Amino acid sequence: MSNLLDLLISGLATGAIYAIVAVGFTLLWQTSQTINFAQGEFVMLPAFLMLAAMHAGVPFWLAIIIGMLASMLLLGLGFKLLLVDPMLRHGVLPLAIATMALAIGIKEAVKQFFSAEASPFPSIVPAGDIAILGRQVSVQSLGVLALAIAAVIGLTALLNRTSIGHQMQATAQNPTVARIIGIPVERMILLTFLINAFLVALASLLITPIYLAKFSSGEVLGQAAFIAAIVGGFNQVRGAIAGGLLIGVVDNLAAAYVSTQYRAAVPMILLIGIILLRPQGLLGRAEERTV
Amino acid sequence: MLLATVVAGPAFAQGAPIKLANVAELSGGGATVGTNWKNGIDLAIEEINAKGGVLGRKLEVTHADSQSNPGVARAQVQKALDGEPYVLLGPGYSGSVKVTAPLAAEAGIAQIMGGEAAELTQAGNKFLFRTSFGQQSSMPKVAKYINDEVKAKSVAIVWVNNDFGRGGRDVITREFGKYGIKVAADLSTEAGQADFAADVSKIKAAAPDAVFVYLNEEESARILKELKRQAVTVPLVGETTLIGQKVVELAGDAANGARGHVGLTTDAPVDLIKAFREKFSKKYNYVPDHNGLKGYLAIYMIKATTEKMGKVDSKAFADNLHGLTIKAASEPGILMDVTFDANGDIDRQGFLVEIVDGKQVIKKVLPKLN
Amino acid sequence: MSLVQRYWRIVLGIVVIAALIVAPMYLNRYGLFILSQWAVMTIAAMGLNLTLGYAGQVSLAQGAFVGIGAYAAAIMTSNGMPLIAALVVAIILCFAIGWILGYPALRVQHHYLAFVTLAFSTLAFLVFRNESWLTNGIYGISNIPRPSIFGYPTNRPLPFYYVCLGSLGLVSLATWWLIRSPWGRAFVALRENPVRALSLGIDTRRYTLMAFAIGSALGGVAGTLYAPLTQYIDPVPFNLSLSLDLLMMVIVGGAGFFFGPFLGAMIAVLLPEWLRFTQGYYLMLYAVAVIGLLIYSPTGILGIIDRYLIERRTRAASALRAVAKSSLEATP
Amino acid sequence: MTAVLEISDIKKNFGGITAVDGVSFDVQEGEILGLIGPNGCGKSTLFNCILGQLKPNGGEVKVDGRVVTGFRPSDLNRLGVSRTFQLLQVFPKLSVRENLILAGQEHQGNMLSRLLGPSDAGLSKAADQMIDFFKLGHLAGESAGGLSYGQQKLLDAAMAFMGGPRLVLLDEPAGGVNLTMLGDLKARLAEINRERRATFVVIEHNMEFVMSLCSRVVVMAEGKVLAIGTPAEIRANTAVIDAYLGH
Repeated sequence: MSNLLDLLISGLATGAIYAIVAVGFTLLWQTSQTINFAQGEFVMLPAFLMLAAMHAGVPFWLAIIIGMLASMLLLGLGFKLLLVDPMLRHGVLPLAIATMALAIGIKEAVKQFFSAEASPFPSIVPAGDIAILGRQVSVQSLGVLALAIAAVIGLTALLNRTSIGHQMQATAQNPTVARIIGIPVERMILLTFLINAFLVALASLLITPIYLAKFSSGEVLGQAAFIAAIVGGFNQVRGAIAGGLLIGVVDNLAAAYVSTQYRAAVPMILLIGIILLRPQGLLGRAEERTV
Repeated sequence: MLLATVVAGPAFAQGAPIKLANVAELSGGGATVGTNWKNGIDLAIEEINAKGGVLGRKLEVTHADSQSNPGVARAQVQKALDGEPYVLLGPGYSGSVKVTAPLAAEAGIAQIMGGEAAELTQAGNKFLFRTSFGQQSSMPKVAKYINDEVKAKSVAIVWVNNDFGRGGRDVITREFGKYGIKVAADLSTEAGQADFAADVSKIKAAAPDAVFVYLNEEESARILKELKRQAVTVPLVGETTLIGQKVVELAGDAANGARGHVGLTTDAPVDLIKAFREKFSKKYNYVPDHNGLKGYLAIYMIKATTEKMGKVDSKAFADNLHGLTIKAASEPGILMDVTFDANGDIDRQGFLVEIVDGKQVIKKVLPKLN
Repeated sequence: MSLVQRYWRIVLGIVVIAALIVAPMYLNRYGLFILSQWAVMTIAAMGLNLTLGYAGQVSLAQGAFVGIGAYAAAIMTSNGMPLIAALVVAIILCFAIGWILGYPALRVQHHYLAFVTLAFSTLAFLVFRNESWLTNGIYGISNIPRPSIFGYPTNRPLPFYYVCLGSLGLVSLATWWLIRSPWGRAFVALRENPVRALSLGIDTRRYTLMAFAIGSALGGVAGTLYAPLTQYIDPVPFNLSLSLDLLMMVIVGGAGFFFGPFLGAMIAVLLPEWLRFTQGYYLMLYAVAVIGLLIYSPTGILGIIDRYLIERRTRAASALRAVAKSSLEATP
Repeated sequence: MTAVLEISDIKKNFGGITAVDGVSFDVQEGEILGLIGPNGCGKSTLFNCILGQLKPNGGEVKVDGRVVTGFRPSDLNRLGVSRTFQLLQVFPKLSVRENLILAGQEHQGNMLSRLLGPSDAGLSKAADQMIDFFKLGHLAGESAGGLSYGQQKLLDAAMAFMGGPRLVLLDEPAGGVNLTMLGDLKARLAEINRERRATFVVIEHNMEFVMSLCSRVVVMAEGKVLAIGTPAEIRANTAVIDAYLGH
């Protein structure tokens, strides 16, 4: 029993990491039907931007700000203007393929211009453990979990309580109508890209001390987050959080009670089951299909 | 067509550079391994050329990326061999070595590689050479250490499920059998795995006398932290990837008490190795791992063998390297005395190391066999 | 299509085929290996093009089928069985698994379907890696023999290249036949408008499953050639990234165009090789090239040509109309 | 005369909304039956229920006396029931001829013969005849997507006739078609009806079209049948005038 508790706590901590990356997937999908296969790399990159700033002699806090801004410029504005805008009207697939190529490009660029080595990354959360229910839990993991929860609360508040949020929702649900009633659709879509870029930079800041700054660390992360987003429902922010936490826990339970060799299989089987039984995901809405 | 490569003219004219070809994992899963290997090679070549080269001729190397994929490795080795290099360097992944070794042997060109799987040098290939201990020689030392020094009767094995981890796990399981040591838990993990809670709780449940950890450096650091968190106090034994300086750096306190055998380490208490480490860090801005050393040594193996022959002769190279002993006193670049046997396996000093207060402490030096 | 245009097409076709047969005699072993790889990947991409490009069913599992074919070939030929037997087994196996994998397509569409096939892809990789008794696990299978064709051994690079090229030729002919047959028309109907197709008596359910099964079987065919080509296989090359690569080939070449996979595989296999002279930058440049191409033409390379042809035809048609109009006006 | 189509007490709900509420009528062989009613009265939903695109919540559909409720559209089509859609549904990337061959191919042979047999499934001649019949001759090789709206509408109708159906359900065939073409379309439908003894059910808003083409008319309102009768009777029916024509 105590064992199970350990697994649950640890799984939630890892799941929070997936969740925070998965949120961005759902945001981009909702507003612009973009499946971003480079999302993992999007999380990997800001840490390197911050490291680069620090190498240039800038203090850590300033490096964080520079990294965040650069990330919003590159992964938000640049990504949207240069890649998404020209391709959006040609359907989901070519854009998805382009993001795959983008993932390769980002990985290679970091490897080439920075290093193939894993670099340690300073943590803004103290590195120690604290005891919860008699378990040692790392403060870093708690920080990630807290951020994930804060992100979903913040986003929900933004979407439901503010006028900008309502405009964003309208844009997500029906851009044509939204445009007709005078919502600046383009600006709303841009805003989601900026929010995604901000989130990945924040995630990068929290996750990199655990995962290390390495050009390839986005691969595992991106795929896990992708699956989390699907399991939770591709079109709901809180679904992505639930999916992430669930995948983290299921992965741990699978390794403990099924087989370590097949631990990656259990989330996949879960995924297939959920899609066949509930294609809209655990918390997702059914998407409208036109005949 | 662009596919056609220009076949080199008279390959080894006096004074012309000696051509080497390196095929390594420069992208994909093995990029860290391959990049270290490549940097080691470049550093050694730079040094040698600065001192006038080998037999008065400069060394020149081409690097090709295998993308950590055996199929691509095969194509790139084929391309390298079509260019008729003096010696072929790499690859580092054992699978890629397996697919390329027959090609180099067929071409009669020696291949100095980074793979550590036991079987590579046991297939009777007369052109294949290691730069480090194969698992068939390092694992018995670890098993002996666990039996003699740690005196464990049951051991949990944690390994990363790729050819490196699987290979080590298979050899040591056999060795444990010889000593009558029980495998209490046999846990496969994934490369890039972040969460080891389930694995550690399984270790705890198995209550072994010791844990053998055979993972990559980053995952080693993560599992050490988790072992500490779940208060596992039995001895943690491993190889270079558990007790290297990098792991200590990443795992902090949690690395204390980890111990084991190290064949080749940039932390070895050998002056030449310390000097190498300094040069490497200065040139590339990071501390190399053992793959950097392996690449560096490969070039000095070529230098020593060629100077012994007194000529640049690709066909005779492999014969001359077999049975050769290279002394660090006469060739400082080789860092430690080393002997190559008829299979291309390596014989060298090894170290038993323990992490104490975040520092590697050499407990014992295992002598060279002959 | 005008007669002249058709004439030029035939000439171009003959030149390309002749080049593929003759030029390799002057290539070195590396060039032959790369070209063989291109032929093998083209076969796999043709299968995916059938499933995705013609029938409109997204699959992220084509790499897994290449893996199944490769393992069938490696295991059977290592045990002394002929490659042709492995080919038959691979086709049947991939066809059956593809058929089963098609069932979710009857329930879910588009990206959800892609997710199911993605999960399958990961599961297949785990089976390749973990079931060591069958696949030798992570160690892989080495020394895979190359076949003898009518008693003629194909161990050397050139003869084996002709095995790959010949297989590509046969697969191309069969695929050409298939897409020109009523089946091909039904596949297109399935992609463009399944509801209307159903109302025209087209059993969309059966055709969907067939599209999956046949496309997957071609993946298996590619696999049975891949194993003797590299002569060593392990699970890693057949992970999700191969499926994504194949998808990229289909889209970049032009999904739903017969020659799309040929060009797509050329980009994916040959372009990185051409860019290798840039050393560490080659994959970066490759990524940029793919992104640039897709931005310029999201319908792939053949999409550019298609667009050009349509434009020209529209221009010609409007010119024709203008002529007709003026001649009408000229008549008193 | 025998009934080709008999529907009895068809019901269809969407959530809490009842779209079709117990509709019954039958269609006699060789008849052209008009189905009219205000927008949203359930005409198209009824079509979809008859043709298996939707599963009715209750009731029965019979074709030639055989119960076919819940049959899949493709099976029904091969039994000789064909349809067109309210919105254009041709295959834009296929040529006009290919569209027609596609529409007929599943009525020939079996899966194997369709794979190994000739590319046109032996239908080129039939397709060309259909093309000529609908006066699309000069467009046979053009891709359907390049045709004008009216031409596509003709093609859409032509496709419904390729399999030699006994019963054709046409959903607003005249919508958006210009006058000249409308005349054409009407003449073609009447001719097919006369010469091939094909039976039609036509949903249409164009009253002139319905009244001049149909022998009988069913009027629907709010999911129910309001009236059935000849065009003259319908014109005179006060309930219909109130519910529909009056507005």
